[in-house]
Amino acid sequence: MTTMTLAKALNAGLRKAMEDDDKVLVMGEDVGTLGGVFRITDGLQKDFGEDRVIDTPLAESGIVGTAVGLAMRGYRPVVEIQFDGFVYPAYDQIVCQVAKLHFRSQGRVHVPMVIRIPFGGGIGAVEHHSESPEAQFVHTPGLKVVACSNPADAYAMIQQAIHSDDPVVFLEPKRLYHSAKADVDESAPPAPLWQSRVVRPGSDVTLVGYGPTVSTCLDAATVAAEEGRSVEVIDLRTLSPLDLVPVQESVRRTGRLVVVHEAHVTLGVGAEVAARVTEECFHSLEAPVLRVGGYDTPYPPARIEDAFLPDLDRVLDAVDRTFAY
Amino acid sequence: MTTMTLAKALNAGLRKAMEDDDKVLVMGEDVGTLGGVFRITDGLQKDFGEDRVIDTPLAESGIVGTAVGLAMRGYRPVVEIQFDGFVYPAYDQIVCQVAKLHFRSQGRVHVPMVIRIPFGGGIGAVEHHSESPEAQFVHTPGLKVVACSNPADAYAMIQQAIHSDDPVVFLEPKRLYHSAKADVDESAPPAPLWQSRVVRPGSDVTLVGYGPTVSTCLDAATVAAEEGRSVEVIDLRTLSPLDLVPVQESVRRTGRLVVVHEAHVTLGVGAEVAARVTEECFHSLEAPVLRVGGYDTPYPPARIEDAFLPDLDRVLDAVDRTFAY
Amino acid sequence: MTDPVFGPAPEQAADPELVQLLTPEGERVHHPAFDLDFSADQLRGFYRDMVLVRRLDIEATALQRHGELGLWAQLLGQEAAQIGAGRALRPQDFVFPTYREHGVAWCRGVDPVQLLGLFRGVDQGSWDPNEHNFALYTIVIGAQTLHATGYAMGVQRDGAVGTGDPDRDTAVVAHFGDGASSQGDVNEAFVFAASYNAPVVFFCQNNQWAISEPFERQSRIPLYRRAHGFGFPGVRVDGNDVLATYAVMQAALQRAREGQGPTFVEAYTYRMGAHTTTDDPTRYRLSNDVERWKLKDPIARVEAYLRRNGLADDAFVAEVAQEADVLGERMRRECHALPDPAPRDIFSRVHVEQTPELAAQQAAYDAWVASFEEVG
Amino acid sequence: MTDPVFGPAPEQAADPELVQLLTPEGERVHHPAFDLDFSADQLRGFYRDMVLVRRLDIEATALQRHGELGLWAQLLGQEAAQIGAGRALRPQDFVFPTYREHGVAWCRGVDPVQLLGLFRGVDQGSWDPNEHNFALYTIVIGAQTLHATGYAMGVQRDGAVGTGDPDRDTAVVAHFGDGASSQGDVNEAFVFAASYNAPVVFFCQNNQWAISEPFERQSRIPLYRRAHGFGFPGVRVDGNDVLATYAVMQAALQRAREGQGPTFVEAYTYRMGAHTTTDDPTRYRLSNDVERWKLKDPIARVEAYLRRNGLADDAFVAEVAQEADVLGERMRRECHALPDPAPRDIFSRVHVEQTPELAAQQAAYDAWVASFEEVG
Ligand SMILES: Cc1ncc(C[n+]2csc(CCOP(=O)(O)OP(=O)(O)O)c2C)c(N)n1
Ligand SMILES: Cc1ncc(C[n+]2csc(CCOP(=O)(O)OP(=O)(O)O)c2C)c(N)n1
Ligand SMILES: [Mg+2]
Ligand SMILES: [Mg+2]
Repeated sequence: MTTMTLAKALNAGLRKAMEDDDKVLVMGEDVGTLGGVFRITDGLQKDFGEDRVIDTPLAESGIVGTAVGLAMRGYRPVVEIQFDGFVYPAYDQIVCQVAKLHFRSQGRVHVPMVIRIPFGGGIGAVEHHSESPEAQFVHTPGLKVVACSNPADAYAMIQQAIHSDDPVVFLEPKRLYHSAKADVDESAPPAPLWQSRVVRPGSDVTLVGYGPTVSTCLDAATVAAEEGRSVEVIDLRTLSPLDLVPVQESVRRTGRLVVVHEAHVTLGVGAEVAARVTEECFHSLEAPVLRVGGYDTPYPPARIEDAFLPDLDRVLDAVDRTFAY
Repeated sequence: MTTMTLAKALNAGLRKAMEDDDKVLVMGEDVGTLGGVFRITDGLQKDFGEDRVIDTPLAESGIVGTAVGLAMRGYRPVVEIQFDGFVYPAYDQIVCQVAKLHFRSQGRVHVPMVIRIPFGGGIGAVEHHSESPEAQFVHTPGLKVVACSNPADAYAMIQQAIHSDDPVVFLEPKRLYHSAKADVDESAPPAPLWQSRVVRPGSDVTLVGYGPTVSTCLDAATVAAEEGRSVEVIDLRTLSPLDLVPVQESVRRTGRLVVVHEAHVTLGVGAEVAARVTEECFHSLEAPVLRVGGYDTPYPPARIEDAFLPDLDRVLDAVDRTFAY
Repeated sequence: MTDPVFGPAPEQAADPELVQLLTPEGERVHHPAFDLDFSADQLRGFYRDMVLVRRLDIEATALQRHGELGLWAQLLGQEAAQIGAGRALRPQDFVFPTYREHGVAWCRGVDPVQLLGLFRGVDQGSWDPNEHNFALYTIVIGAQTLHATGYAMGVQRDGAVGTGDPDRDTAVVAHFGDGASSQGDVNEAFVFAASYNAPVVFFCQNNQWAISEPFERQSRIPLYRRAHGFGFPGVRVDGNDVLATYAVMQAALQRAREGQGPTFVEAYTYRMGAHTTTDDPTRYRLSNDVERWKLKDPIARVEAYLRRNGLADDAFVAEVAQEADVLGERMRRECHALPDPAPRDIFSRVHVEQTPELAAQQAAYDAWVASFEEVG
Repeated sequence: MTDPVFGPAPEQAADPELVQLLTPEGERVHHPAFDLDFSADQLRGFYRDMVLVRRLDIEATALQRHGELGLWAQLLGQEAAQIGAGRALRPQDFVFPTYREHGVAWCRGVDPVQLLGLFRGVDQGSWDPNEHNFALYTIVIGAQTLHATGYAMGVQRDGAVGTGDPDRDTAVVAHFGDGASSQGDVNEAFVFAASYNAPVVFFCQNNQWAISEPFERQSRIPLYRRAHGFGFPGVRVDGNDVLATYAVMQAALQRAREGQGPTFVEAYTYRMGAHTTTDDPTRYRLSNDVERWKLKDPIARVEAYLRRNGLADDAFVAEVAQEADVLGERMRRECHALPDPAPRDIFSRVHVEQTPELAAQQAAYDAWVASFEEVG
């Protein structure tokens, strides 16, 4: 049992995966000597060498595209995209190549790679450094997409993602890198990667988040409890496949559901959760599924990002509104 | 009044827009001498010259990126992406530059450009030639996204899109280019661009489509009518902004809604329609909103694309299922 | 940067040098840097390869005309470039093709019938890339050049370069066209290959056209010089000369295997056919040009050389023609017999580990199909 | 391809030639192709510009340390490159910067305080690009090089090249860094610029670092040679020499304005500070290197030259220093006063024509804010 920040947990998980399998490579901009701009790969190049921790030229399509080739040669590349907003130059390689190679080859080609993306806002950054691009990957068949929300999950999930024979987009809530600290039991058997999880049980309304919004949901549950409302909170963890089994089970009890993410509301993951849960639990719902997310505007300047991001008040307001139907 | 295919209507609309405003440029791969692989720009270079109808190097990011610069210099570039599956190399320019420049500049910079994308399947093509990438653009604030479904709309909408001071992603149902034929009244006042439209009134259930699926919905309505079911069909036309006013008005009457598109179901536009309509019409809905779309697999080989694409049977089945609740 | 074989990068202003070993008239010429002795068997082999590959191409084109294929991308005119490049490979080398490398596929032992699936619409590539060391065709222009570079970086990590063991040292080939040279991905591949000195050969078939766009739209200087801007050698070879292409590729592949890094080879050739069977080149190019290039036919010059030097006679030529007939007949027969895929299989091929979502979609699909069977 | 001024592309094997007009010691040297006579006023102007711009940079760095800015990208060490490039512009020229071109912004008349907004988080660029012919900063590496090329294509279409009218003929500048040279977009910009012979100058400040990655990771040959691979001239200039940078840029801009097409100018310089204020360069580079580059300081050499030649005295230097103090004081004061944007405005800035959806989100936002006011 070690106390770790989320950043440190990812670092430890990466290290463990590299120790366990010498086919695991880390690559990206500044991941070597510098240890990444967030220090997630700190010390790895020193210990595993330049061949396994690869500082790349400044070109995201090049990074992902060469990682595809490395994967075809039997390696397991773990690619770091420096910030969410810089994944787009690699979009073609991710969506048309990484996602499709297994399918196109009738299962003959495996592309076991992990694309790590620090995502989300709330760190006072300049533009393009606070994006939430996950919906687009969830919409793309052939990719798996997960998001961690706490150090213990981060430690286990990064290893599980690396171990997966399928390509995984791995979302890291950058806002929590250094603020989220927790005891991590490195020897505990990890929860299955492809499952969401109830993180706080409740009976009146269901709140669903992932990545950075899980803690917002938990805070909301605490406040709501003071007002006598019992809120169940679910951490989706996996966005593709989208595990809605616990959500549906919960909604059948509570009849009310609010989904929270930082991505823009329109066609954010909440849209899919709402559509599916409504289809599955139509007669259980007392109110429509409500969504709290970033507005449908570009991410605003940092001084007003708090107004843009879903916060405690907006989540609680949505909870209230589900009781107004 | 002229009888035109959808392809010819687009060609005529482009020609008209170029005649009306000499700042309008057409650019893309093979749009000049060849007139585009679908001949949508046929004859334009001959009549407007190489400076206004620009054959570009083979690089989509380059095409869109230089179009941004041309727009900043006061031009109105109409960019052709040769096939849906080749828009991804330009994704960064579209999502991070085209979509954001107006916002970033506090309204000072205008990027009046149109990105034409032949989209959808059903033409027996090889891979990457039958994609439906619209959801990703709808999820991106700053872009407007429209889809035409018939020659008259095509003729009017392309001109309206070019006339818009905002960037517009213009989706063309390539399957209908040469098969959809209709009388086009070039002098008729066009319907507003940013509105969806009831194309067949009905009272029992609402069917929503856009682009290539509108005709599927109309066919379904005809068959359903024979079975005594009155189906209202709505052509969305505009996906961003998403005009759901006629849909909600319809659903309040019918209580049942099915959305049909070729894009993958998960986080396709149908998810947003379902989430919003459920929120707005919660107490009117007799059944959950159902979605019929491409499965969540990569687009399959052409020989089995008919099984992948939403067809009459699947739409009718979904209609039936809405009556089972 | 000066290379013992490729020499220093030519001056930008100088005329492009075209490496040639066999003239269009079938005369053997010599080149100071790229010269090889070819055995009679080798020469006859090249002839046979090219004739068979041309037949493969003609046959597939005909199959498309008869509605058996949805599309076909012809290689007509590019036989020498592809056979020269393909025959210079060692078994352990790995190739990343575009959609037009039927001749290279042939050299890699991919059955011609297997090439038809993608174009017939029954699959998206039916051979096992690892069995043939030949990746699937890539349609998104340029994407495969990065895969090749990454694969070559893997080869380096495996210690399979510069060991001196001819069965171990491995080169990787990235195929692409003149049009593709404009794509960001291709130029990023140059950056990565140069930065890591990866054992990859960039083999560009400059067939003068990217659909309707002439080569000049993509570059105002000869393409092989692009490499000089990235710090590695580039050379232009007569792509209609199978001997020269073979010789240059052999040298370039050997450089890669020895750990000397990337090379750019521009095979200067001509797309004699349409871009694909849906294209109509009369809209954008002069038949005169095509006629001029006919005089440089890759097969005719080898046949002329073989005959003139008594290395082949009518009997040999007839024998190869006969072999081509057999191949053509088999392609027709087996193409018709290619089975459609089972729609239900698409759900289980998306991932190595199927997701519950797709399992559910598969089950729903099965039930849907069964519902018709019940009715029917 | 041979250019009267830039000459033919240098041999790949040759040593890179560094254009220099003023040595680090402040001695005036001459160059056969790029030489100019500078007036005393011009030289003093360069000095003043560089001192003020350095002060601007130091002040902004301090503002960041005091929590007034979220981030700052320092230009320290790159003053000569930016002032040389900026002062060579004519009013009608148009510039596409990265995020570090504070010196160029200065030359374009953008108020230093306006540069702070992006880094303070109150806006994403506050100046009017069309007022200053200076686009907004671009953070996504390389994207602006395509915008610059497209803008230059627009200039061509406007007939604003090669007319001989000095107030009409227009050049466009694309700024980028050594790291950016690896991006697909930048190389596509080279392709388009060459293909259309667009009036654009690619001005690369090779400051040796892309965050922690040394220049050698991006290219194994001098960067200016990249242009030769695309068929247009490239030249390396001492980026710490304001005279040389000015002279080379003037020539390159003039080429563009005259319709002779694109040029690549590599300003060889050094990032003396951290990448940004959040970076810690001690983790990846030797302080020795930094010390060596200190000897090449861009300002010191101009001051030495001015003093040695009696073109400036203590009074002049003090006067400029005083001006810098005033600037610094004003920046501090006005930075504090920069207002936060109104959240409700984000909904009306997304499009020229607001959508009903955003109007509704704006109304809901207003109601939400009002609900707190009622409560409070
Ligand atoms: C990214 C992308 N854009 C556009 C296309 C459409 N397209 C297919 S082939 C082709 C021309 C390719 O020219 P070249 O690279 O010279 O290869 P060739 O066909 O001549 O062998 C184009 C534009 C594509 N397949 N991928
Ligand atoms: C597409 C993209 N990828 C990554 C980044 C993160 N990033 C910001 S600056 C930088 C290094 C840029 O180096 P260079 O081009 O040499 O310019 P310099 O900062 O030295 O001026 C990186 C990697 C980015 N802004 N955009
Ligand atoms: Mg070609
Ligand atoms: Mg740099």
